[in-house]
Amino acid sequence: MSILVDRSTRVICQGITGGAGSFHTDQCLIYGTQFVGGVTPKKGGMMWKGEKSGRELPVFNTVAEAVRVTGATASMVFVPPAGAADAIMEAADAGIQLIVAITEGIPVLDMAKAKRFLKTIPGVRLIGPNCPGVITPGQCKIGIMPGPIHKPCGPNERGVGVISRSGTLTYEAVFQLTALGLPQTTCVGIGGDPVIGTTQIELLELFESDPQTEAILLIGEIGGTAEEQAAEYVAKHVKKPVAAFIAGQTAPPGKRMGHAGAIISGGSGKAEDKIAALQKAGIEVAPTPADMGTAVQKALAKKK
Amino acid sequence: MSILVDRSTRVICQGITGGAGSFHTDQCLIYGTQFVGGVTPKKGGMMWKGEKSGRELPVFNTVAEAVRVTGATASMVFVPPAGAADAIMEAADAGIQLIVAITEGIPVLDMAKAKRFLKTIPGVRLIGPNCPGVITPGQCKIGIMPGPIHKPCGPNERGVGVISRSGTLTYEAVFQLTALGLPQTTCVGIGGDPVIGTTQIELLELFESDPQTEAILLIGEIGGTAEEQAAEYVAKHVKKPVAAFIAGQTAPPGKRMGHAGAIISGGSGKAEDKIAALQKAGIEVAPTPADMGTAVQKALAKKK
Amino acid sequence: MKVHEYQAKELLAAAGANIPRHIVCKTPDEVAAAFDQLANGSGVMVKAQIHAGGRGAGQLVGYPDKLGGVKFCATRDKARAVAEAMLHHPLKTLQTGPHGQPVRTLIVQADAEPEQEFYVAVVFDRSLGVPLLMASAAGGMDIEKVAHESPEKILKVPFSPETGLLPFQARRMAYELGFTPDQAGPAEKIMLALAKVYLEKDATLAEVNPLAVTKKGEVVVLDAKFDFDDNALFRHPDIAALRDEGEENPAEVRAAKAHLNFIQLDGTIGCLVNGAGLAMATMDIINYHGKTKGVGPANFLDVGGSVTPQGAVEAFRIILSDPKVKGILVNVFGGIASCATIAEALVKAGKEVGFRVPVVVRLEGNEVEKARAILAAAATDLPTLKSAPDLTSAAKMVVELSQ
Amino acid sequence: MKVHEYQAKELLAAAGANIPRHIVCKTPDEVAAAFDQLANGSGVMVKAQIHAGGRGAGQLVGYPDKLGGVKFCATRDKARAVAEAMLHHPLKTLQTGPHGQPVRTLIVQADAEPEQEFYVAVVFDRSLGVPLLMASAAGGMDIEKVAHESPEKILKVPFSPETGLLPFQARRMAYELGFTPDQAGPAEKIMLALAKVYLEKDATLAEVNPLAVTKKGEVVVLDAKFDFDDNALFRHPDIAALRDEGEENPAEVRAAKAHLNFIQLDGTIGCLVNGAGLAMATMDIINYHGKTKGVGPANFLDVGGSVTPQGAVEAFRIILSDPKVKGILVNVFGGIASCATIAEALVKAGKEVGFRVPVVVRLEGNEVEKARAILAAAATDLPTLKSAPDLTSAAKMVVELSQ
Repeated sequence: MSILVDRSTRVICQGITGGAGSFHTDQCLIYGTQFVGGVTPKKGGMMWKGEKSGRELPVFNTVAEAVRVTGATASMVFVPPAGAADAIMEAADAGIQLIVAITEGIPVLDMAKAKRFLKTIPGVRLIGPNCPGVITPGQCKIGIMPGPIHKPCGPNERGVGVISRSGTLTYEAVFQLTALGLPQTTCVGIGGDPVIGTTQIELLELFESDPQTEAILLIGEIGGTAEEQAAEYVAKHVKKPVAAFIAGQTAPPGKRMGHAGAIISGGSGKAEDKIAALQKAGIEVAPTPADMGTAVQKALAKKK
Repeated sequence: MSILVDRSTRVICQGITGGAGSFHTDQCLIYGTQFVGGVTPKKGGMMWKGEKSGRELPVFNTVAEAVRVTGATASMVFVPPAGAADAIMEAADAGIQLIVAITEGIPVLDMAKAKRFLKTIPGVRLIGPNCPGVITPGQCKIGIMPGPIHKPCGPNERGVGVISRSGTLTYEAVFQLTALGLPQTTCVGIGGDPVIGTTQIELLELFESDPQTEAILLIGEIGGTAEEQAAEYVAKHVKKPVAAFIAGQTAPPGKRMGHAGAIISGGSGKAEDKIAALQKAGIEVAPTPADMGTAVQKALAKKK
Repeated sequence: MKVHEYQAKELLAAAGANIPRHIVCKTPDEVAAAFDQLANGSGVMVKAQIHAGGRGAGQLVGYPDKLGGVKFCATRDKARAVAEAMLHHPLKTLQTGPHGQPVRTLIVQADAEPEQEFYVAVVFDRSLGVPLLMASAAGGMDIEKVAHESPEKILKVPFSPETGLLPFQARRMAYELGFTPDQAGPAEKIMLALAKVYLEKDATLAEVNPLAVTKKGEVVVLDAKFDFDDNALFRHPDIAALRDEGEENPAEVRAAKAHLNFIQLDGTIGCLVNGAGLAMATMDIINYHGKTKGVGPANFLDVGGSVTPQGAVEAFRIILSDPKVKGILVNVFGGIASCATIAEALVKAGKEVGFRVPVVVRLEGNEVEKARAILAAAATDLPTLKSAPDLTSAAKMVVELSQ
Repeated sequence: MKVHEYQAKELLAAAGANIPRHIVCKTPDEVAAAFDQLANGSGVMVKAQIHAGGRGAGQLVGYPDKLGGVKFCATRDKARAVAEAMLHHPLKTLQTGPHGQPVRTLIVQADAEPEQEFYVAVVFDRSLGVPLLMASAAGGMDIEKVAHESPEKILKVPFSPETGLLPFQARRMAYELGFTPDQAGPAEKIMLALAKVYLEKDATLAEVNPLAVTKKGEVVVLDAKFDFDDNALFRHPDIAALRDEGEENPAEVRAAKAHLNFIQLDGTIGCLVNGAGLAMATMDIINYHGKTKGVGPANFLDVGGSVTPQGAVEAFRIILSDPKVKGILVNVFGGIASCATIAEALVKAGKEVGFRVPVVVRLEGNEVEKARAILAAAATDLPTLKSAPDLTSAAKMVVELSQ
């Protein structure tokens, strides 16, 4: 078991003929993801070919056509920022159920409107934007994360679910988990923007009810109050062991730390408040980024 | 019993200091409606005085303040067209449950947006705009209809519920009913605009479940397909006798007949289609406007 | 409120749509000069600007040859001659009535001969409560016919009035209509422009028909039509300024100025009614009792909530300015106002205007007895004024008296 | 992206808000001339235009008397003298750092002495996912302090990004803030303008503080502040043109041009990291192991997804341009790219830039062994370059070596 994606997930790439879209579709195919097509307006009808995998995929002008022809249910969005929110809405409108938006740099108000549009369509879920994507190790990778650092769960093995606002920090965490022999069920990069499709709480809920997930690692950062809300949710609804790390303890207020959402403003969004809330909820908080794996071990040990 | 309003309804008038708002608030007070205040921005703090009734009411700058102070649950809107949609949204946002918008001439797109805004607020109902209002004879009149032509139901008496897109045509119908000795439970002018708050179907549902309502009179006109939809609803869900009249049998296509919504366009909205649909649903359709009262009598006779 | 083709096209062009170049002309000389600018070695279209549709298939009234309101002219002289003809003969189309409509404005348009024609429109969907983009690859034809005979050929996309038509909605529509990748971009721009003008200027209908792919491969608005929400003109002075009263019925223009809701019809019985619904119903009852005798309503007239002497005077004058009118039915339901006041207004108006035809009055409501007495008392001064006891007798009486 | 007070006010004025008259000046002479135009028998405010807040309570560095960035001047000579002082001494405020910020632009503003001060702002509410109008009758003060000490004094109205702030929402806010009926109209206009500019120009913060009722009873924007979404500047060339790079940190400006995410901090350890989250975490681990020794991060630097030789060269140059820097920690997680490629890039950059301080490199991921070999092989050429086996030892090592 896993959440969101598995080996049966049928995926298209929106923006497949662009540099990054093409490269990562190729990488995902090599990892074993079941990609079934791509979308680039005005390039419908051509065949895309992966440089390394050598695999070919049909390109469509619209997501609606891609869905009709391929039966895709998931989309990886690499459309450049100016058109990305539109592409996300297009996917939702065409019946795509899981939209994974990798694009960084989408204007906040575009995403605010796109998210409100998505709320009018039942059953659709957006991951990201500005995120590395989603991976169920050994089964399906939709995104830009390095596949080999992940450790799939064995047939009767349980694993760690990872939820993170950051890209490389997630790889760091997964690397540590794998080094400690802890496999992962699903790792979800939720994105570093102020408006994201799926929040920590929604994923905590999914991981809590996924029988294969044994523990959850939550990687947060400064900005907003999502971690405080997640901590409250954990205290009330999550029985599984949870570990966490918050990046940005030394970040100054009023400055955006790379991610559009990573900013302490108006006195809210501080790392110390987040860490206090997480600890109050009984979550094992790693003191440094080098301790994320061991924090999961400690959380597992405590609950046993 | 009645629908929408009764003697306990607490009403304010938005636009109470304007000519029509002031005149009709006074008329409603004389009829016995429980008006508790009025709203006119920039005139908050003054007292309004009815010219004929001599009654005084406090004026507020905002609906929110009026609701807080007076506990009003209904509003009669006389705000001029340019600000009417805004006034309707303000009332809904302030917790008013029943908004009766008399104003004629509100731009269609303003109302489309206002109606969508109202959908986000649970429990609020809009009647109109461009309508004579709502009356439960003998108890509560919110609108511009002449009170004395109505006949209240006696203590154990049942009556006719009236639903109409037109003003004077409703008075004509009520006059006929009263002349025939048929009292009315509630008469609702739903308005002659393309976008109205409450549709025929919603009122058919309310009248069908109101024990005091014995029969329903539906007065429609050309434009749109609301009557066709109402006919379908009656066939499926309404057990009470229903009579109807459709105005505009001789109206040419492509011309707006006074009401913004009364236009045959793109081949739809014709009176003959509406009459056919109503008859197909077993509804007694009056051949001329002079036969509306007798059509109700026939419908009552048929069902007995 | 309707506007001319060239005005509609200019609004669309300002919103990003591609339109063929055109020059607006009032005289044959201007047309000849415009030919020089736009012919480009081939020729130009000369198009009569009237509000009625069906111009291409129409005919200039009194002109000996077959000539409608749209003509390709390969030479400067031909263009001048065609302009001369159009400006001097009313243009009759399916929508103008038998006498046609005088043509006072022409456009000379650069040649844009269509290879393919599409239909695109934005209308308001009353059931959904939102605007709807409608489109069909069967353009250039009568869209109501397409809608009736093969509704599956019409694609529909409702969109939010708050966000407008979204780019992906236009894109999807373009590909579903069968535009090639090269054509899709400009087609999307036309659809987005149409929705933008519709929303920003409060249109009730925005139509491009045909949206053409020309023989040269360009995607253009070949003809366009807008109808604007009269109730929203107060906030669009730019649109209100496009009004061309010369295209409207003079009696209707006059009535609008007196705040009367008036529409001219073909029958012989004038109506004066308070309330739009009752006014329609009054037309209906005249027709009901008159149709076997060939008698029907001459107009729709809603005088509004109350009847004043000035309003009644103007209303009677407008009704009586129609020579077809052989009788008038006044049907007023006196609600809050007293019927007596209304009766007085009618008598006063009658004395001022003079009733050349029978006027049957049906009053009902508040203080109706007093009103009837007033009307009876006026019998000497206004011999054609009759009072009726109820609506049915009133309708029968006016039909009778008009014959 | 921030803009100056006068730019923010002009955007608001264009959207319908009432602002006091002002003239933008670059020299004392221009200020004197502006005095003549605006003093109107009383006097003018001279206001230094820098991006940092707290100008009124600030102090001109090196100026003998107490003088901040905002001064009322009753005479022409006084205005000229104040301008002279402001243009020649950096202005230090709570937000500028100890050396202050040079003042290159002033505004001369017509007198608008406030009787009452309000706070109004539009911010994005991340929990609700929509913009929020925040307002308080406790204006002119530090709003964060108000929010902390008496949150009930701050009124909040979320509004839809599709429709914008609705007129009734502004009206209700105006009355709830206690504006009188006379003042409510202009106050509503200011709030509607604020929300309009926020939405139409993709602001992330739009603030009027104070919104003042002047002694003369006028309702005006007395000071305003905007921050715009950098990601949306591509569609707002008018806003992008307002950028004043002179107000920004030169190293940060330089980094932005090289597509590096760089923020200067107070510590002594430079960081070069791939990924924003890992970059923050790297700062944190330096602080964790260094804080007892007074060692902390000198910067935040995210070089983005991959490390190229050119990117690394520019990154090292920027880090080393800060004289405080006593050591550098390179922390790169090689995901899809090979660590070997990254190591080669670092060595190449090192040779080009020259490392005047210890540079500790922690590489992890794909082909890390090969990378370590490359770094080891470069030891002779780059003696200050050290390879660390893991992140913790890297952090400890760089703290150690920097002392």
